[in-house]
Amino acid sequence: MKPDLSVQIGSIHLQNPVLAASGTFGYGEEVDLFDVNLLGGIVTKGLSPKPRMGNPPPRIVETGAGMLNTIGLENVGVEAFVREKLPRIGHLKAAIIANVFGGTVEDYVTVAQRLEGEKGIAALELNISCPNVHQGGMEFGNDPGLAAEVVRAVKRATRFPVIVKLSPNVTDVRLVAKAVEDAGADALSLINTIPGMAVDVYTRRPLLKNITGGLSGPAIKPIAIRMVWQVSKVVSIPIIGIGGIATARDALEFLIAGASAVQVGTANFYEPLTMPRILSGLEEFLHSQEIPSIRNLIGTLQV
Amino acid sequence: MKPDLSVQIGSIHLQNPVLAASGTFGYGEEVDLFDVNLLGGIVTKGLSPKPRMGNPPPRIVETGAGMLNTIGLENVGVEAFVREKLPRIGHLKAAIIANVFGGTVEDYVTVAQRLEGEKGIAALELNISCPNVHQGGMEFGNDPGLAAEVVRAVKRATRFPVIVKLSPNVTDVRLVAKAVEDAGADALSLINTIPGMAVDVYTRRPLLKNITGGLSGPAIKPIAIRMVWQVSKVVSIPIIGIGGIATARDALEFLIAGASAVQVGTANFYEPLTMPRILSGLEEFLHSQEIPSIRNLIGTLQV
Amino acid sequence: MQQSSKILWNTEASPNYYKIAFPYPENYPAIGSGQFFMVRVAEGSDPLLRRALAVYRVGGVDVFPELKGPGLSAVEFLYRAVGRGTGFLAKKREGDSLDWVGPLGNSYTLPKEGAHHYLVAGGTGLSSLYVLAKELIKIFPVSSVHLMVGGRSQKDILCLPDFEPLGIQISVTTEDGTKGARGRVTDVLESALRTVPSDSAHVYTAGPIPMMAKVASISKERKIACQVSLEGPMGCGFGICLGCSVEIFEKGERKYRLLCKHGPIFNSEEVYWGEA
Amino acid sequence: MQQSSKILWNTEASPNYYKIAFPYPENYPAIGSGQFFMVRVAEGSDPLLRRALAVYRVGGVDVFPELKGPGLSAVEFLYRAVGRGTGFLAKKREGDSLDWVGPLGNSYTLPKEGAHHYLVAGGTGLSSLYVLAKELIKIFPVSSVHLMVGGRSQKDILCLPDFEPLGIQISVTTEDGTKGARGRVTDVLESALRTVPSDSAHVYTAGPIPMMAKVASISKERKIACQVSLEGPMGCGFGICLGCSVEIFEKGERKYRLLCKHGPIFNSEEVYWGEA
Ligand SMILES: Cc1cc2nc3c(=O)[nH]c(=O)nc-3n(C[C@H](O)[C@H](O)[C@H](O)COP(=O)(O)OP(=O)(O)OC[C@H]3O[C@@H](n4cnc5c(N)ncnc54)[C@H](O)[C@@H]3O)c2cc1C
Ligand SMILES: Cc1cc2nc3c(=O)[nH]c(=O)nc-3n(C[C@H](O)[C@H](O)[C@H](O)COP(=O)(O)OP(=O)(O)OC[C@H]3O[C@@H](n4cnc5c(N)ncnc54)[C@H](O)[C@@H]3O)c2cc1C
Ligand SMILES: Cc1cc2nc3c(=O)[nH]c(=O)nc-3n(C[C@H](O)[C@H](O)[C@H](O)COP(=O)(O)O)c2cc1C
Ligand SMILES: Cc1cc2nc3c(=O)[nH]c(=O)nc-3n(C[C@H](O)[C@H](O)[C@H](O)COP(=O)(O)O)c2cc1C
Ligand code: FES
Ligand code: FES
Repeated sequence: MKPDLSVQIGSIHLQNPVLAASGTFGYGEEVDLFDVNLLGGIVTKGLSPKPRMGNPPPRIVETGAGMLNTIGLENVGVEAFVREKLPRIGHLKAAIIANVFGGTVEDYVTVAQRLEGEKGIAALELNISCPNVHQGGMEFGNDPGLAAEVVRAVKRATRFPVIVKLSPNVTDVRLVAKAVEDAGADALSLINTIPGMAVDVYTRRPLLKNITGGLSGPAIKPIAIRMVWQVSKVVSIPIIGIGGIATARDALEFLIAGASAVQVGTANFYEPLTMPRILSGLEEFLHSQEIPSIRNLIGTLQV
Repeated sequence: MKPDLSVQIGSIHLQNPVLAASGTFGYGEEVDLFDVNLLGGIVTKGLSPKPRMGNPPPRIVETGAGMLNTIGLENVGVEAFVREKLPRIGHLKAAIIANVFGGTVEDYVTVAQRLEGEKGIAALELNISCPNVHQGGMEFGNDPGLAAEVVRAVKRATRFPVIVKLSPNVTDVRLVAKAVEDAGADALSLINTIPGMAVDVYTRRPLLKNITGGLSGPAIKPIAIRMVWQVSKVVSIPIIGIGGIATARDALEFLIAGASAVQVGTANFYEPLTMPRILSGLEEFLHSQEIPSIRNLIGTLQV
Repeated sequence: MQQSSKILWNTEASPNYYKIAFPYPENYPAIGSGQFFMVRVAEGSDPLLRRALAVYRVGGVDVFPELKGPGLSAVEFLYRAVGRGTGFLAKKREGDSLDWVGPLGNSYTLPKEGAHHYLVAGGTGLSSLYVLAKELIKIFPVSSVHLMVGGRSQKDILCLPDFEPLGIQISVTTEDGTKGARGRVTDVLESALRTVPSDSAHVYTAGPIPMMAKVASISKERKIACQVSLEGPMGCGFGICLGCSVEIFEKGERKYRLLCKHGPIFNSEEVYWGEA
Repeated sequence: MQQSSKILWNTEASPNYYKIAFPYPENYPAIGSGQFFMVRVAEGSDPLLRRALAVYRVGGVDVFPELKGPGLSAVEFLYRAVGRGTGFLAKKREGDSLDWVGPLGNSYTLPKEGAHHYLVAGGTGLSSLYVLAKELIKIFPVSSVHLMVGGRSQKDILCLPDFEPLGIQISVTTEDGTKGARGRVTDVLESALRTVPSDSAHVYTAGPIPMMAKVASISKERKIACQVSLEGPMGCGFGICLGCSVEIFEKGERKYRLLCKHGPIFNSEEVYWGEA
């Protein structure tokens, strides 16, 4: 019998636990190397009220088993997303999750309101790793109070389930996790990228125009698994694990540690078939271990 | 002309900026693959008032371009260090820096007092990434106030220069850096390892007996460089850069970003000749770029 | 498409320059001039990202006599081992497998008419001009196609014997005069362009940024159409990372365009050359 | 010492088992029985850590007829491609370079006297027993040395032809009876030990933990000296990471000892076998 890969993220049903991470799969229509409809879901590039050009190049640099990026949240804006992108992907069996970001609480609310009621969207994911322009650049995700405020405001503006994407750049990720759970978040996703930097030793300039960028890829996987496990001990809402996932085994590590689903980011760049391969790897694993459903693994870590 | 590699960390003169990081080079006498006297310095394994057995195995696990460890601060204790280890290394031209850790402020003070006046020690390095037993396991290094308290107490107990080793596991490393500078630290070293985790998907157990461990190696380099750069903007005491350094180019990145010296950790394990190779690489670089002294590079990043 | 193929050869063409090839059956996607492939250089996750390589030659035994037997065909790349990624690549050997994605990117636009086609190459930029030269001589007289190759020194002048059978004009310049004329390739272009009417000439260039910037400015001065092949860091090669943005002027407005998807070939007037 | 050497061969000895060798001149450090080397499996930083491999055979043309010419000598390892590291290693080919550190660790202690030497091997554990067998037959009658090899099935019984020229006794058991006697190698040991006086027998074992634990308990019951070769994760291989600690009982007290420095060979009574 074919093992059952379907999972539930609160009220969101996913045909399988493998999603494309925000900013690493465009708006779901760019990749033609495999059938994207096989995926559990696609998280869109972060959407803002207005279109954004993003940061000047160079925007990426390779590091040991990772990369830094400062794309700068380039996006078409929520309006163009609804008009031009959503019609092309809204009918998919893969759940479409709209990633939202802003520099003020109002930005988040504006995007949520524009998306409200649109067909083909399964949930919103709030990227709270953005500097809050009203608070001198302090990230929403670094402050439990600010993070909760964003979540409350968005929850009032939308009927979609709200997933809050946590920043790893905090002393204790559990505090923010608890705060956003209490504020009404329906699920959590973690982790976003970790700020990093690289230097050109010949020109003595940063290798990124923006000086620092977000670290992603296999390098951060152990940090992400640790945070998923820590957070899973203190919240009761579902968790989506993100960070360096490139193989079925990586995905299994996150699921066992407490995630109900996973997102694949950077691996899509260097190994475009990563997600379909993870799917078949998960099936094989369940089959060989005689486990009927992927749900039998979630949060089963024995310590 | 041979380029000048010597640097100054406050009052400590180093023949070159390359030191072995604590816990990755024993007590300086274990390695015979090259002449350790070529090094700028050796930071000892962390010393506690009494000997410690360390954590149960498995203690290490490999990750993407990194490794996790839970050695658990196994060490011979400060007494045996002074009696058995120091006599064998105290005469070296490589500066000996005694790394100190504890679960209470008194632990740090006890070790500092025992080392006070011993010949052959150039400085103390305080590892403040340890859980404070009096504060329910909160790390000293996570709390600017606690960190400052440790530093003040140790400064009263010793005439050695005090280097404070910062934990990366905080929202804003600059706050702790400023606090320990104000408390009298003579220099800073950063970063220590980042907590991480790995899972055996077959047994569904953590791959480390201690569940989580510290991530080190090339994976963390971009994070470390970013933190060195951030801290260098807000303190005026010297900084020693640590994290994933494996080549002369890596070392140069840290120096240009604001470090006055560097420590090499994990690379000593998988490439035992890393440190002598970095030294010759630095010489070659200075020579080819016609830069007379390594000091001409420190903190010269143009942003 | 994405696949792993056994390397046919990976040989040094000149000190530090290599040619690498793998089988590329006729029924695989057609490759246009200027297109590129993304190849993995390591099996582990360091180096992590694929490297972009412009297609040099593609074809059967007619192009590659070393292919054993008719019906076989291959794609070949010409690269310089400069950094870690290409350094790893240079260590691969015949029979090792190479994982690739391609062909990617846009192609040179072939003009409807034109009596003079100047292909201006520096270093490995040459690689993106071979397929172009072949496409051009299919539709234009072979004597109208002129390849101008420049380099610092003799050892930077690569692979001319590959181009000679095409019958096109070839001019070589080196800065130190160790091969061809002494001077810069851009000077050769400049004097050639002086003798031809603007609307009959087309320039195509690939190589170092300063060279291409100069080629662009010479062409602009003479109002001659010029296409350039850009390079830069790429995360994916197929439009999903947004890491490869380059600054472009469209109708005077500064915009970001994806090097991998809207490029690598751009009209030279659109390109923002920075301080170069 | 540490060096990078060209691989002489890296060939499949049995499905998934490989023999890899590189030149090891006579004047290099002498290698004792049970010692190991740390080898790098990738050039980049993933996989990061070296892998430990016990020395299988070492010598000149007498041991390796494939060495071309007298004066040449080599060291050979026998390994199983189980995970990522050994999987990468298995892809290396003759002529590729391999970076190694070694020889490392302690050796089997050769007893002063003894009429019966039982070498009990499972899987690649066999590799640490070849040098030991040669050392033993130098000081004891060849008939006193008995190699007992066990495995699940025929394909796990490796390299016996390498041992046959030594002239020692060899017993083979497989659990499924596809080679040698059907059964477990520990049963063969048990019955052999029954017939000999305790103080004249010595047991040396290398292989999977459950097998070694059983060998240890059989030996302990008969009060026969037993040395075991342990395995486990290692960060460095030479005593600086403290990552390879194993639990040891010294005079009844539980202690940590470094697998890489105090081991890999331990007296079996000292070893804490855990729940196994
Ligand atoms: C469309 C395109 C076609 C190319 N065609 C060729 C070719 O035919 N022959 C050839 O030799 N080289 C070509 N390159 C450059 C090649 O992709 C290498 O990535 C580049 O030379 C960097 O070498 P490296 O990986 O050894 O350096 P590393 O130092 O390992 O590179 C580090 C990172 O910087 C990026 N990077 C640095 N410089 C460049 C650059 N100039 N272009 C692209 N990425 C860079 C790399 O992609 C990598 O992510 C092409 C690049 C592009 C974008
Ligand atoms: C002293 C010693 C001698 C050895 N001799 C041999 C030999 O002769 N032939 C042989 O086939 N294998 C030998 N091994 C095991 C070998 O070192 C491999 O590391 C081990 O089989 C893991 O394989 P991998 O790297 O493919 O697995 P991976 O999954 O890539 O390993 C992941 C990590 O776990 C560690 N690890 C996991 N299991 C083991 C284990 N059983 N032993 C050591 N490390 C482990 C690895 O070192 C690595 O860091 C020896 C190990 C030791 C300690
Ligand atoms: C190029 C790039 C762009 C990204 N853009 C976004 C974004 O727009 N919104 C967001 O929430 N996360 C964004 N991320 C973060 C990823 O979604 C993911 O959280 C992170 O990369 C860690 O996963 P990975 O290691 O699998 O890449 C981006 C990551 C990368 C590499
Ligand atoms: C096995 C191991 C043991 C360590 N022990 C100590 C220690 O005792 N005290 C300390 O301050 N840091 C210790 N560290 C941290 C290192 O000194 C260093 O800060 C860290 O590993 C990052 O550098 P790297 O990436 O070069 O290894 C240890 C690191 C490792 C890998
Ligand atoms: S390289 Fe990824 S979008 Fe162009
Ligand atoms: S492997 Fe590092 S101390 Fe033993």
